[in-house]
Amino acid sequence: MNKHAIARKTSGLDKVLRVALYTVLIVVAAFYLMPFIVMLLTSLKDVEEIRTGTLLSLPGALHFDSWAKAWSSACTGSSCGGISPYFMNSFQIVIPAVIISTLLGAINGYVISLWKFRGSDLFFAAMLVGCFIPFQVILLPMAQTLGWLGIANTTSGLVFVHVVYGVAFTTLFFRNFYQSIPGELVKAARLDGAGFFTIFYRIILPVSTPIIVVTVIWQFTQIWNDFLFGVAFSGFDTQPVTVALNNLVNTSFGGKEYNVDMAAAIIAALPTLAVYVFAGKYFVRGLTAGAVKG
Amino acid sequence: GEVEVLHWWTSGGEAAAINVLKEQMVEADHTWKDFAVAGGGGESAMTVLKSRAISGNPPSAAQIKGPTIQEWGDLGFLTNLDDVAKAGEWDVILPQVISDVMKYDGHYVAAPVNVHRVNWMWANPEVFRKSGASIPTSWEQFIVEAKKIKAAGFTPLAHGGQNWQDATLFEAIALSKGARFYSSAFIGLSDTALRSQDMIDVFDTFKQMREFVDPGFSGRDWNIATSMVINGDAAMQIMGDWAKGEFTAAGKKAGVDYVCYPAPGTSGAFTFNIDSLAMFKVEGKDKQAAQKDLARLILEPKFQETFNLNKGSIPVRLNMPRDKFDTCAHASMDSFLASSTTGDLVPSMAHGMAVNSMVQGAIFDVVTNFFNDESMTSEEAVDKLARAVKASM
Amino acid sequence: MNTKAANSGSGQTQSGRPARLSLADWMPKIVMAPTVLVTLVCIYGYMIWTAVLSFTGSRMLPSYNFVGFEQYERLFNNDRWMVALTNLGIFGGLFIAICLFLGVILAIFLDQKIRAEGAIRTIYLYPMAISFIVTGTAWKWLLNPTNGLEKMMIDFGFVNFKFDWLINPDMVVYCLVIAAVWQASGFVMALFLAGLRGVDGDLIKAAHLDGASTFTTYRRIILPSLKPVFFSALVVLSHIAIKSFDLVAALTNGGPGYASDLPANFMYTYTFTRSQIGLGSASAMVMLGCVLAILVPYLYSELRGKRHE
Amino acid sequence: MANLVIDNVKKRYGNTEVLKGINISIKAGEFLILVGPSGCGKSTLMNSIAGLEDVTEGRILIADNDVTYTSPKDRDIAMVFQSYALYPNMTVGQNISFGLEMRKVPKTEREIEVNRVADMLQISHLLDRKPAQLSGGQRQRVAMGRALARRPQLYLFDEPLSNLDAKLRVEMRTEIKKLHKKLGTTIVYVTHDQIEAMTLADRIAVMKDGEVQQLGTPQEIYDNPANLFVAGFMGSPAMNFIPTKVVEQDGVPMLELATSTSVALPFPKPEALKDYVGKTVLLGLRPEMITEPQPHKEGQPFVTTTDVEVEVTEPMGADTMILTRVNDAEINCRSNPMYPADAGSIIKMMFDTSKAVVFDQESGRRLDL
Amino acid sequence: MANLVIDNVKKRYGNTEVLKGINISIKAGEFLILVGPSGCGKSTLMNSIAGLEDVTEGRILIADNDVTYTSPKDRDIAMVFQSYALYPNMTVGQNISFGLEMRKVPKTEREIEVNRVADMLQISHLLDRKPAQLSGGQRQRVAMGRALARRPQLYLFDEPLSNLDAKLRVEMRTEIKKLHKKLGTTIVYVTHDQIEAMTLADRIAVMKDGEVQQLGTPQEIYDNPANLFVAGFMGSPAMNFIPTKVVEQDGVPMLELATSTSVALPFPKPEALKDYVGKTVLLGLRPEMITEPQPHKEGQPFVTTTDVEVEVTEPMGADTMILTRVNDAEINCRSNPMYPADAGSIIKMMFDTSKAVVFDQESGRRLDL
Ligand SMILES: Nc1ncnc2c1ncn2[C@@H]1O[C@H](COP(=O)(O)OP(=O)(O)OP(=O)(O)O)[C@@H](O)[C@H]1O
Ligand SMILES: Nc1ncnc2c1ncn2[C@@H]1O[C@H](COP(=O)(O)OP(=O)(O)OP(=O)(O)O)[C@@H](O)[C@H]1O
Ligand SMILES: [Mg+2]
Ligand SMILES: [Mg+2]
Repeated sequence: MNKHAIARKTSGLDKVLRVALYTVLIVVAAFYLMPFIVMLLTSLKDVEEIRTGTLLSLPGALHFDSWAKAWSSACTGSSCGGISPYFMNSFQIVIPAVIISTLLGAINGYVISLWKFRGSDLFFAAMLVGCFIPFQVILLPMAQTLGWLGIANTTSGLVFVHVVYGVAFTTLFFRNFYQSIPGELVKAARLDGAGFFTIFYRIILPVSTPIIVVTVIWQFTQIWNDFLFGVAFSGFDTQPVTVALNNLVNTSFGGKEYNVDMAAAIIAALPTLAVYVFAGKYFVRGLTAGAVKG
Repeated sequence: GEVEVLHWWTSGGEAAAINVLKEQMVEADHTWKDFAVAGGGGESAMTVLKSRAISGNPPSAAQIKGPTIQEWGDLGFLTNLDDVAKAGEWDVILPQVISDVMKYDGHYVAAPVNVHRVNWMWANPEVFRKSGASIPTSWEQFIVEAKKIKAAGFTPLAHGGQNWQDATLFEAIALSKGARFYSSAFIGLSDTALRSQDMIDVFDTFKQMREFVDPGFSGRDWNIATSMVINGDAAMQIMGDWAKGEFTAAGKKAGVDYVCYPAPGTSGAFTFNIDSLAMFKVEGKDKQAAQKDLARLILEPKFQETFNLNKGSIPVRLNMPRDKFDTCAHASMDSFLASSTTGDLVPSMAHGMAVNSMVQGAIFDVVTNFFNDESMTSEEAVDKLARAVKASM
Repeated sequence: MNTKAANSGSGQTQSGRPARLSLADWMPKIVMAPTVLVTLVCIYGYMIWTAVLSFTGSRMLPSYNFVGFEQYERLFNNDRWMVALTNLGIFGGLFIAICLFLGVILAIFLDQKIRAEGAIRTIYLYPMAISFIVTGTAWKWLLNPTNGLEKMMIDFGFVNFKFDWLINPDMVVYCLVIAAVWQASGFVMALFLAGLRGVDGDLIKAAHLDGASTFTTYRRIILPSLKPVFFSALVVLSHIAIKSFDLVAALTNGGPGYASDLPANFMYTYTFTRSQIGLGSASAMVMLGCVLAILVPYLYSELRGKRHE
Repeated sequence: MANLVIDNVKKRYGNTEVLKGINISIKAGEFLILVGPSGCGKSTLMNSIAGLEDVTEGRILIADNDVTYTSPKDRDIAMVFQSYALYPNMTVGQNISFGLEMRKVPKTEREIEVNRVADMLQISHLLDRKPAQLSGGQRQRVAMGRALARRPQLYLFDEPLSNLDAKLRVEMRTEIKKLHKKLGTTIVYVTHDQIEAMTLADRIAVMKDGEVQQLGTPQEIYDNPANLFVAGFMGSPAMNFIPTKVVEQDGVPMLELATSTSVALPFPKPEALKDYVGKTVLLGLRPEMITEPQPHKEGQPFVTTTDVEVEVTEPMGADTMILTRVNDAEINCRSNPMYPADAGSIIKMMFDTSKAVVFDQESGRRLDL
Repeated sequence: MANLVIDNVKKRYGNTEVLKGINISIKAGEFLILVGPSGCGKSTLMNSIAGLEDVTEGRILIADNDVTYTSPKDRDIAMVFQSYALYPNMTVGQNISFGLEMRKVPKTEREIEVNRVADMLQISHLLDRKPAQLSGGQRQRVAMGRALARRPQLYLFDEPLSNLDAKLRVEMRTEIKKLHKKLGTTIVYVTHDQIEAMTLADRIAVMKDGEVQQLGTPQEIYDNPANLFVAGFMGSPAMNFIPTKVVEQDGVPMLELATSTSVALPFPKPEALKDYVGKTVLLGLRPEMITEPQPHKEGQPFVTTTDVEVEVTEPMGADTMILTRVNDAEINCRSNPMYPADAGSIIKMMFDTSKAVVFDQESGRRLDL
């Protein structure tokens, strides 16, 4: 379905504008790419080249051994398995946490915008305020809480923490998206005999794709890249990949292997990147268009 | 039983060293749970430790050093190692400066791992030759030589603008005013010492160093600074003996490609930085046994040797065979013994051995801000320092 | 009759009604309950706890020796804190403004039926993917005057090119802005893009007929209907701004001196590194207070306005 | 099939009172039509019956149960929304079958039902489309289909045919009528189409500003409007209101008409005018009561023929409207298209006052009830 | 004010051809009404004229300029959307003034204009509301107001009055007519309301399945439908189609009617029936041409009175529809409500064939053109 003003036979001005548009987009893309290119180039150089060359100089030969090392043999502490073993930990934390927090957010957003009850708006505001509590201050009380709950230093504990501090954002995203859904849709469905969850599942979720994409991107990134909670609440065998990455990068002494660092960073980011590429496809145009008058 | 060890020895060499310990533990039928958290000189690790402690689940051992051990002891988290110490005769094999740090309330609660000398100066003789300068032995001379080096187009002083590096440089300059001054200022925290003319002089000299660093120093990691010396871009670096690892990793030979000298004006003195593993109270006989074994193994010569060879530091045990160590390490060992008798052996303020973290932080703030603020005078700085120290006591 | 309920607007449930409510009527409340519970405990509970600690002399671990407002006094006598607060003002303001601007513009540009939209979108978004633990290093290199951009430009022949913000205490905070914008603007773009994709096509047609140019259509019709998205973006950005901890740690570690310190770093450093939990808590409370002072009025107007629509 | 009682229902949005105490009660199986000017609260009332809006005050009873606080889905109501409210993510077929699915109707039955409804509404070829791909009238029919697929206790239709062409509308009307006959379900129906109102309704409720003005059978409403508003609202073209002076002739109050000549019209209930002799009242006369002279009516009791001047003519197909001016009021007359009536000419017209009504000029109160 | 030429415009959505080559040309200042069954492509055509949908083929000229590829905002068109498309974030007042603002009309003038339009549409009290707070009819009037505030070259109205009550609709219709008279702007208008079509249009285009069936003045379309579809589509109730055998009486072809008795109806153009003698044709007769016997028509050339059996009666206010059966076809007759006609009884009805039309039974082709 095309929404905007129609592909016209392009006039001269249009063409110029179009070229300008692409130019801007590409220049901006270059800005965004630059650090990545530096990282990529660095990861492909050997240590000597990094020492002597400049940032953007091309590597003399492509050295993929730093990637291999980062993946499977770099040492952090007494274990020298690279960052690969930590991947599993991260997935075990991220996947349930993203799913749970997204779901909770969707449902909360659904309630707050389409099933308002007295106090729901107030609660939403309270929740938002909560977003601004610096995470550093909750480390200690949370540690204690987790201890009480008996999930200190476990994957479940981390999932719990991420859900707790992610749900305000997911709720925010969904609530604001659902604001634009006409209330009549819910009314119609209620008359059709659909209950709370059925309406959510059958009517609301199917039009939520773009915001689900955004939320998943946000949550996945936040949780995957989280270091603070990961380090503070994990056990020795549940550390997420960021902690491993941090250990790799922050060597306190001995030659810094930037190529390995950069390779590790890129590898650690691959799942997130994959989510972006994959989820990006679902930014679909105008799902609700034309369904409702007014 | 099992031991969980929280530490921030994460780089390749350190990891190899830790592995020795791990293997020995495994041989003794224990399980080794390795909890490594690098970053910020252990900041993250400390955070983790607190979180673990508060959730009632502390690790068996954690890398804690200096006065912090006392703080944890105050809170009652540490376990008593006296029986291990007795069996291993720690009182005998450890110099008293070290064993004092390891004790809380007269009981051993931590096992020391190594001793670093902080007041080292690393130099690239090639650069000195090219610029016709000679190695300085006092800060006055340093300034003269540095100007020559700068004129020759080199960076005289390789430095990284991080607060602890600033403080390392600063404390080296302060030490040149004598160990007594150093002690009363940074251990005794005496207001008179902090406000003395000597301190103003120290700040003056410190500020002059600003001219001899390159413009890109800000936020630079210390090992990058070291590589500037290695590459012949810079002439000198004031840094602890861990810098040696960088030279070694780059395939350089001590005395040939690089030379190590005490920081100017501090040749007789020794600022030490001791790494140690403090032992926490844990539940379960197995775990406690493993913990004791760990303490015992740390002091064994085998571990001491491997670990210190890797880290560039010197063993905490006296009378270790020294043939595997290089000349700089030998110099360090000699100086350690000598200074311990003269009272020139002082704890490093920059590395948290002298004061607790609050005071250390306060000093860091003043020092680093002074170094980066062109308009601040030494008098102002001294005043600030004295006030900041007072405020954080 | 209960007049309060009467004025409570177009709520669709029968809150505050006499009995005979079925399970279904309770459903909205039931599903919200877990969130309410954790919010109360893990946010407000801890917040109160922190507030309590800020009145104690807690050092390494929490203790309850109350010292009144002493910690706050110390806080405001602390140069470093004042620098951190000022930095937050500059950094937060610029960062939010630039991100919003860039995010909106890029989203609109991407909405013009761009070929390769997917690729470009991913490029804009990817900085979010990479942890600052490492990109901080890359940025540090890029912004470093001796081997970064400045050197590159000089190598290209722009001999007088100077870019030494990273080591200039007055400018370093702008380096933070650059890097933070780089990381977060893509996500703002994604937020807006999602919003744009939900706008009713007929509206745009109507605006075109009314004579609005594409630009005006966006400005007057589409973007205003994305007000909730602005709101989300703003909350997310302020959240990032006041919590830019990793960024500072990786890029400048507060330096030169402590010129680029932000309150989050201050708080962390004092609470954990320097074992002054009392002071750290006080700084956290002040931070929260500042944010709320700005945010609450906005929140209020935003949520109030929605009532009858 | 259920009766419906709306008992003093009020609804406020903020400060605006949209429903001001509505009382309507409908027998089981009755077909009620709601009419009233735009914005008078019809949709709000429908929403309240369905439970989609809270009522501020009052009670609603369906099948003798108080459902004021019952959730919509338990009221067993099907509704066609004025704004359609189609589920944008579902195809037409899914939109229609959704309600059945929710009521746990098995799949095969659902399909049969969807096809039946789609056939009836002539949208079978659209079953796989999404709402966004439909024309306005098609969307409206889908909305209709969604309701018709179910067999609720009560149907609510909010202007369900407004976007359909006349022909289709007649067909749909017939279908609805058939359906109502067959199922006997109670129906509340909003329409602006007078023919729809007249042909479908058992009773009509005329609303204005959140109040019911009159509730009665179509014929009652048409012939016996309760007040000026109802009289003026129902009927298209609207009833003519002519300010006329009441004069007494032979002791009988008559209504004076001044066109080119002056003439007194007789009135079926002269006693109602007694108090108004010498004063001016509003005479209500529907356009079809002012026609070209029709020989077969000639001589009947309340028929008067007089001359009027044609101002404008409006051919409307079956009839032609003639605009003229009587007692200084503009009035519409309905004449045969063949009747010669050029603008400006003076023609004879026949006034039939047998069904005339009179109102108080100020209050709009009907005088002859 | 501008003329409009639609030249062989085609529009496809995927495989469905929605417009199949539309050719319409309108003089400057003309008022064209589009009618046609739901889904026949009216809105699509409007969108194409406005430039909101690309046409697949063909050209559109406004004021003699080819605007096929001109952007909508440069076409100087104002449109009322069937779906309203109100800006949800703006108040009613802002919605109306937006178009003016875009044309750089100064603020004070805008305000005057908004007030004028709002008065005319009776929505002055709603100017500060958001669209979501309006009733259906109010929204529609805002949509209307948005278009009327401007003075474009061309107005496009897509069922602009469908949600208004009859009374308001008449008023609005009058306003539109006045406006058109005053400004003379060219107007294209979609409606399903026959009275609207008949009273407003200069010409009517009847569409079906994406094709124009007939384009002509209202009277032409009503009296002289080009084919069976048009005849059946226009008029409400619809024209009766009676299959009748052509019989020859005295060498003149007549149309045979079998009710209770059999009778032959005369036809104005008997020569058109010549080829059909003995065959069956479809006789088209509007309901108003089958009435109770009217004395004044008695004896006119094409009037025939005969007996029919009443099946159903439908009172519609001004008239009563009588359903009866002739030649086995159900037909509607229009009678005076007073005429006694009980279901089942046999009554006399008068057939007036002076305006009758005949069609070929298979092709639907009009025979007497
Ligand atoms: N996006 C689309 N994809 C496919 N078919 C479409 C699409 N939009 C409209 N149609 C079809 O095109 C035809 C014409 O639609 P249009 O809206 O022009 O009808 P209309 O004449 O305005 O009808 P109505 O009187 O019901 O509004 C309809 O049959 C409709 O189903
Ligand atoms: N959310 C709201 N806030 C304030 N007023 C409202 C709201 N919704 C509706 N109204 C007002 O309530 C009145 C009744 O609205 P309602 O939709 O019931 O009218 P309606 O009789 O259905 O009219 P229409 O025939 O135009 O659809 C209208 O005047 C409308 O402006
Ligand atoms: Mg309505
Ligand atoms: Mg349409």
